[in-house]
Amino acid sequence: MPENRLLEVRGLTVRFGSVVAVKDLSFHLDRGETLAIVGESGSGKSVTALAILRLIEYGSQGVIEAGEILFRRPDGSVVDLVRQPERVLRGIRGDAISMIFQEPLTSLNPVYTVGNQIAETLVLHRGISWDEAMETALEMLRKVRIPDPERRLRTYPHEMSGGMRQRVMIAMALACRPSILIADEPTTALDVTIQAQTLELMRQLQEEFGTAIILITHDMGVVAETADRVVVMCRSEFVEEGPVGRIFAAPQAEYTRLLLDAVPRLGSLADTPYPKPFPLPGAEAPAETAPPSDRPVLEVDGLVKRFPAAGGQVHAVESVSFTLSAGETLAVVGESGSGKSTVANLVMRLTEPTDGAIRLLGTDITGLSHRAMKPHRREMQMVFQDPYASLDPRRTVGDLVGEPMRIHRTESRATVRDRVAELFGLVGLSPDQMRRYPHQFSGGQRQRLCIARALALHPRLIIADEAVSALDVSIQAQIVNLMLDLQSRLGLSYLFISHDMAVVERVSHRVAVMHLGRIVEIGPRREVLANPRHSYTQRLLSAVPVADPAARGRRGRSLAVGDIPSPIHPQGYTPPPVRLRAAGPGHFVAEE
Amino acid sequence: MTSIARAVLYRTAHVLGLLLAVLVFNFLLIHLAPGDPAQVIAGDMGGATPEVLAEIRTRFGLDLPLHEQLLAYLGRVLTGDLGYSFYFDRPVTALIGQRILPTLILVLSALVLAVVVGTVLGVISARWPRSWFSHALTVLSLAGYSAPVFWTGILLLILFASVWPLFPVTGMYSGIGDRTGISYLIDVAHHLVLPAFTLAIVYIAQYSRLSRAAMLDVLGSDYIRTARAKGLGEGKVIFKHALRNAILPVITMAGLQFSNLFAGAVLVETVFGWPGMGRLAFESILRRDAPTILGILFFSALVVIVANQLTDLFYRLADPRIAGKGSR
Amino acid sequence: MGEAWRMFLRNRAAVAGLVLMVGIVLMTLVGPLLYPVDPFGMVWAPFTPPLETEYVLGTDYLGRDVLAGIVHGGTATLAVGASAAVISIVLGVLIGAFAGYYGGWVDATLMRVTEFFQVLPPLLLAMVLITLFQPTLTTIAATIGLASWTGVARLARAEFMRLNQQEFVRAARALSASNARIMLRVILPNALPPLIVMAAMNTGVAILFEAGLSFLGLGDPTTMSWGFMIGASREYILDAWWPVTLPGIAIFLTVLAVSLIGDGLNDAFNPKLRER
Amino acid sequence: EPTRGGSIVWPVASAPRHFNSAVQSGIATAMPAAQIFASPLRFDADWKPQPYLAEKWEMAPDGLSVTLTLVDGAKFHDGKPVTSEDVAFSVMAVKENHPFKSMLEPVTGVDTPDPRTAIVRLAHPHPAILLAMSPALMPILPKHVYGDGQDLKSHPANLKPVGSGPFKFEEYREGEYITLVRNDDFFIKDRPYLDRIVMRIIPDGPNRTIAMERHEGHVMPFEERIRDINRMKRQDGLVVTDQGYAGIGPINWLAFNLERPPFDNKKVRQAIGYAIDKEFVTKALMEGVGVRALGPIAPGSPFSPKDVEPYKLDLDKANRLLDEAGFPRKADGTRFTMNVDYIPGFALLKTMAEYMKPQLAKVGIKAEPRPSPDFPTWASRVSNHDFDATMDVVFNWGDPVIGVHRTYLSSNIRKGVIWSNTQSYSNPRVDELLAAAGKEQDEAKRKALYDEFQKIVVDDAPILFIAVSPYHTVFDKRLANLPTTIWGTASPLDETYWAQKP
Ligand SMILES: Nc1ncnc2c1ncn2[C@@H]1O[C@H](COP(=O)(O)OP(=O)(O)OP(=O)(O)O)[C@@H](O)[C@H]1O
Ligand SMILES: Nc1ncnc2c1ncn2[C@@H]1O[C@H](COP(=O)(O)OP(=O)(O)OP(=O)(O)O)[C@@H](O)[C@H]1O
Ligand SMILES: [Mg+2]
Ligand SMILES: [Mg+2]
Repeated sequence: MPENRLLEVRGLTVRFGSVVAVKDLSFHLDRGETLAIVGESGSGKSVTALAILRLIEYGSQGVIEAGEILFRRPDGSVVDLVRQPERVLRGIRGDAISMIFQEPLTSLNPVYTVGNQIAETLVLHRGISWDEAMETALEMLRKVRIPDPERRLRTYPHEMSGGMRQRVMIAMALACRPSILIADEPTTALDVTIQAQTLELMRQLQEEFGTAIILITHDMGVVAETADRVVVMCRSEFVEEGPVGRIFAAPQAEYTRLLLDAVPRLGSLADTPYPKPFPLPGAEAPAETAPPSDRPVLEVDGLVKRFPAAGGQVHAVESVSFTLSAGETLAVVGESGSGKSTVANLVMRLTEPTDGAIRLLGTDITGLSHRAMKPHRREMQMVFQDPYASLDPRRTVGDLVGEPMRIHRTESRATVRDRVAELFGLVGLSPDQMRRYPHQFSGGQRQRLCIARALALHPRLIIADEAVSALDVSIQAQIVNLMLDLQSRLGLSYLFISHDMAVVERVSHRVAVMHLGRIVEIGPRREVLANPRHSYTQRLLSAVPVADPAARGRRGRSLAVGDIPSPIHPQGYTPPPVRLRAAGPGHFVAEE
Repeated sequence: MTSIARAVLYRTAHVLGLLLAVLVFNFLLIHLAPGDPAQVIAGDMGGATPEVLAEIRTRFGLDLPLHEQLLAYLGRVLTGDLGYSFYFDRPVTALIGQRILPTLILVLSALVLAVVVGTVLGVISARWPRSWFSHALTVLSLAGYSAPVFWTGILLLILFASVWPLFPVTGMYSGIGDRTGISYLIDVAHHLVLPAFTLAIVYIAQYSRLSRAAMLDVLGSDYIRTARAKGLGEGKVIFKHALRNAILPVITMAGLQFSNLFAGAVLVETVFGWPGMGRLAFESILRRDAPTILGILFFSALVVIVANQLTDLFYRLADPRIAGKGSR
Repeated sequence: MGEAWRMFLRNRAAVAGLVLMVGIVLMTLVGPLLYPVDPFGMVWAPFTPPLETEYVLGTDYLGRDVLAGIVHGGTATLAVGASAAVISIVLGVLIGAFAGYYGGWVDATLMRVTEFFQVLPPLLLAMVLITLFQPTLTTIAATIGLASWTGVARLARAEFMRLNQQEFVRAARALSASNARIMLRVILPNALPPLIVMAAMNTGVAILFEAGLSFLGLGDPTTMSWGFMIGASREYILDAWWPVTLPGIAIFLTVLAVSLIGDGLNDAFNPKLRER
Repeated sequence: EPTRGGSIVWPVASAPRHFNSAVQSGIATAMPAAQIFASPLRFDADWKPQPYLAEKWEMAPDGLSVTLTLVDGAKFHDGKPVTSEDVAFSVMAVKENHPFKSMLEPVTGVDTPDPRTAIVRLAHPHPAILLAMSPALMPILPKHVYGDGQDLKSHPANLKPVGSGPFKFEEYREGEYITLVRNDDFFIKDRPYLDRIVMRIIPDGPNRTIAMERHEGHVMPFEERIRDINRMKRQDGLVVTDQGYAGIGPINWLAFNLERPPFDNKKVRQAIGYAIDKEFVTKALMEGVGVRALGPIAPGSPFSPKDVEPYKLDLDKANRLLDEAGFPRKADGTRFTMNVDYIPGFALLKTMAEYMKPQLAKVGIKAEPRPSPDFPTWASRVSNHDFDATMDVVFNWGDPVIGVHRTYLSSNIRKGVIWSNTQSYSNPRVDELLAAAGKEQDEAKRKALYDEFQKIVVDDAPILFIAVSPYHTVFDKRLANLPTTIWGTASPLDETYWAQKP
């Protein structure tokens, strides 16, 4: 093994019962470099990571069937981790090789303080006293730039935000200055701005400590921004390997190319004000969709929503106003907790507004009773984020898609079936699948079912709350294309809620940026994305990883440690009024 | 500070509200039961003499309007008067006062036994979920759960008091010998073994299942993976990281089931002649001694409420996530 | 459901429980016709041990046939157990569903009521109610039901709350489905699996409960039941084990069968296990 | 050679309400009270009075007074001397408060010429007056404690009794035990021999049996569970005896409610008498230890009937009588339906009541045992004459005047009072005979009166006498001088000692 090689995996095969999760995988890692392992969900990335530390053997019955994992210890000796006894492995775990996981909330033990959990590793591997370990832990918290580290040392994980928890995980993993850090989707659960900060932090610490990183992710943007080399996996198998530049510029495997094509790239639609489907192989050349009319379908005026909370009220939505025309898509973007879903629920009248008015096709529906609301519900429908959770698992899909017609009695008993079949065809499903149950469909197919159900009553408006966020990129592209197709065919309006800027760019005519319950910027998509005026929008956009290694380092990243300010205010707090000023035609920005 | 004070105040009000509800419920029961309330109260007297009935009527003001009676009743309870047992010819409070301690000893030792043994068994079987031990425990816990407690008690009694006379048959003390010091405690403990174990069996079964499931859950969680990735040994992983999380549902369950445990004591005390409230309940049932039974019901509710509050506190200590929040 | 049923049938212990339960139910339904010996009648010399005469399970202190007691006594035990379980489930689901679905003050109020019943030790509550009212099969079943619905209510509430947040419920609401439709057609079917498991467990608990009451002498005195047999013959246990032990085994097996079924259902409904 | 020292544990089935046997009947109170309180006299196994607190007693020739001379130096447990004042107080206390009204009914007053002499005055001769001075019936209460004007039935001292008997009350823990300790100042020198008596309350029969078998208990009276009695008889370390119940005289019987048809018809009652197989009851149900009861007065009493066998099993005769009485069998083979009540808590009574069902079915009577959930319910039903027939156990309490008359006198038909003439039986000749026997001093004449009385009652059959309750006492074999007099363990255990230390 070359002198600067830390890890060499050869012919690794991992099996869970009858499932082969990783098959004959080989790769290596050199000192100080960052290796990304990419691939779709279920391709075996996490299993590979766990296999290196031999953690698959616990609980589940994973076994390493074949292969070796050679590791150079800090003292220079090389060991095959596959053949080491538990005792030796325990000495390596957390010391020479450490790991961080995707879910920062569930990866920290909820019943121990943060300090305790960091110090534990140090006491274990460094053999130092508890007090000294706490000192070091404090030092580490400072290094990962946690504000007020003395106090944070004594807090419990649940008292921290997701971003902070992930920093704690990093502090814990780096406490013993490992030679390898394995990071399994370390930023997937985080908002883009936090994600950017976290990646930047890891990069800096890597420089400082000289740690080699194995980064597992499915986000090509993150790969492009951070990796030196890339290993691509597909269905448990190795696909290709190479320097990041080459992989992006000249992918050799067909699979890699498909993967890269499906990745939405922010800025790729700067030339048109209209949405545009993804170019997908086998599909016709993507056509631009028709321009929208200016007939308003939805008008929202001064919408306010507050929830009671411990210590006051959550100001979830503050004076939100916008209009949406027929055939138009308004995208609402913003970070987690900024109030996007609340707006959707308010518009759908699933939540009662605290104040404000909602006009649907000219009718004020704000105060309507459940019964009076019923006819209006036919005009607008919703598609939810989680295709797995939004279909009742106990009923056949035909029944589910037909349900709106039964509730609203828009079709006779006999014609419901035909209409369901028609809807199936519309979303690209075969009508003979009607008698199946939701769990017999894939995620993408389920989302099609949800769309079919939403279309059942011939609505004019569809609210899509993170409708594609849970899907793999290739599936995501298909669904987006379907939505655009339906829009041009049926003249639908979409209120498209997402945190993914690149997807937003593909689908929307206009964009509204929400922050702390307010719309801070709203305007034509091209204007807002290319020419953001509000500082928050700018921050948001700069944080979006760009799936292009060549563009790496072009944008300066702040390492600001601040979390989103809390939307919780004491009872009786009056928020400052939102004043929008025009920044261009149809482009408005909140005053700062 | 003020928030703590408010929490305490809230909790106290909550507890008092519950107790008040139990009292009103008791009161209504006497009045809703078929027949003359005076007869119900006299209950045990059989052909209660007119004098006794008259005395009850004046004593309980049964000729007053209902709401005044209720107020008077609540007033009496405030002064510690839970009524008078005409059968035992003694105030109910005095009767219960003598019996509460043995019951608490029995119930608490059974609870501790159940939680400790149940958790240990559950943890062992969760650690090796495919071992014969785990399978055996699953079967045994179902069996322990399915046998009627009084029946198990009778069989254990015959087995361990008559066939193999290892434990005393009945009661709480052997009667001879001094009633202070270590030998006395040993005597009581010796008498406690069979009843406490009998009462605990069902709960050992339940808690072992519960803690097994919780432990399996916890062992599959991300933070256990984190702990292992740190290089911690199995002991630390299980006992420091997993156990404290896995025991939370057991605590919750123990709190919720305290009242069942208390009720189970009635049967166990009856079988083993344990001189507690449960047997008093049984005896007063035989005599249709309504004031005593209602007193016992009230007292048990009180104990259960206190126990629930303690469990809650315990839970808060064990789980920092709910520490700051209001009452469950 | 079909899936769950297949899972259930693959679970050997659960199937054994089901077979046992069917056997017991058949025995209590058909047994009295096939074996029409009066369980209260004195048929032979008292204290005849099992297997010595035509009365294969022997006789009790009065010369009553133990087998007749077991065959005829199961009816009361099972009927009370099942109807008490039904009462507790219906009551618990109703209260829990409303609390979980509507939340807010409805929830607060209903949960207070639940809490109230929770602090009253169930057996004691049942004893009080039966003391004040008369012990008949109906009052006993009602009392047991009344004393054991709180667990169901908590579970139903949690399930309704959880499901109420699910997207498919919000989807139904977005379609203008009425509250009744959502509760009955959308949430309830999805909340059923844990409730069915609980119903099975509650049946076991209710059977044990009935046995306990009969043992204490609070059963219906005109009806033979297993708990009654144990309570009546307990005095003679030292010399005649069978009139106590055999009905105990009957209770034990019945509850075991119910528990096995409940356990099997629990596993069958558990999606984590299903994927294996 | 009696030796001093040691304790005994005495398992008892039920807890006493209190210890004052002057106001409370029943053995639960009588047993501890007989240890705590001394009484004027005690009786040997032959019904002969023996000196106790009274060293001498003298019945006036006209039978209208009894003069008692108290022993010298008797003291209460609090150190105060026992005087004739206390005797006078106690006699009147019993007369006024004890449930057995006829027991001291003729007493008009007690004279106390000097501290050691008490003269009990009677309105008419009272053959049972000496028996009424037994430990179980007449505790001598300290006047300075109980004479404070409070109601004796609820006197606080009832639970902290002060007597002059061989043992002092030490502690009573409700539902657990009663402890009595040796009275070092007992007026009989060197007695008692035991240091301590612990009465453990063990309600469950098997538990009591196990306790005896394991020698955790040493004295167990009033045991009627035949199986366990036979089992303990086979144990080496135990002595099982049926001695000591002659005074109690417990009879199991089936009593009818004569107010209710068809039981107002003598033939129906007799028919039922012929239908019951007493043989089966004593041999099979009572496993051979049963003794037939032949009339109202229990065997063991000098007045009990001998050499008769009323109502031998005869189903044909029973059927004939019922036909004659006008209750022919209906189409379904039955004649009429009746309920059979029984006192709850007595295994044997329940067994017998349950036995009636299949047995009477043989003569076409549908007899349904009607259980009572508890004693008060039963007592309320029977004392309010709301029953058809009931299984009962009634004690003779030594002399017929005390325990027998109450059930047959037409003057004692008193609704609401249990163990009165709840049958509503009324026969003028019986009233006459009982009145005469209650005054008759001459034993032989008295016996003749009772013989006639019994013949009439047996023939009238308001009550069918079935068996003597098979009470047994179980002792640890190492104990000596066991209390086997007519009052058994309801008398002081001052002579009992450990022959062999446990
Ligand atoms: N404990 C286990 N038991 C059985 N199969 C498992 C287990 N863990 C993983 N697998 C299987 O191994 C395969 C690879 O899973 P892995 O978690 O490595 O995917 P991944 O690439 O990390 O996907 P994702 O992006 O969704 O995290 C999957 O098919 C999965 O079903
Ligand atoms: N039912 C509720 N009760 C109390 N607070 C709520 C409720 N629903 C939402 N909130 C709060 O309102 C704020 C806005 O929530 P919302 O779900 O609209 O955010 P979002 O932008 O959709 O976030 P995400 O991207 O995470 O879905 C958050 O602080 C949230 O905690
Ligand atoms: Mg993964
Ligand atoms: Mg949202």
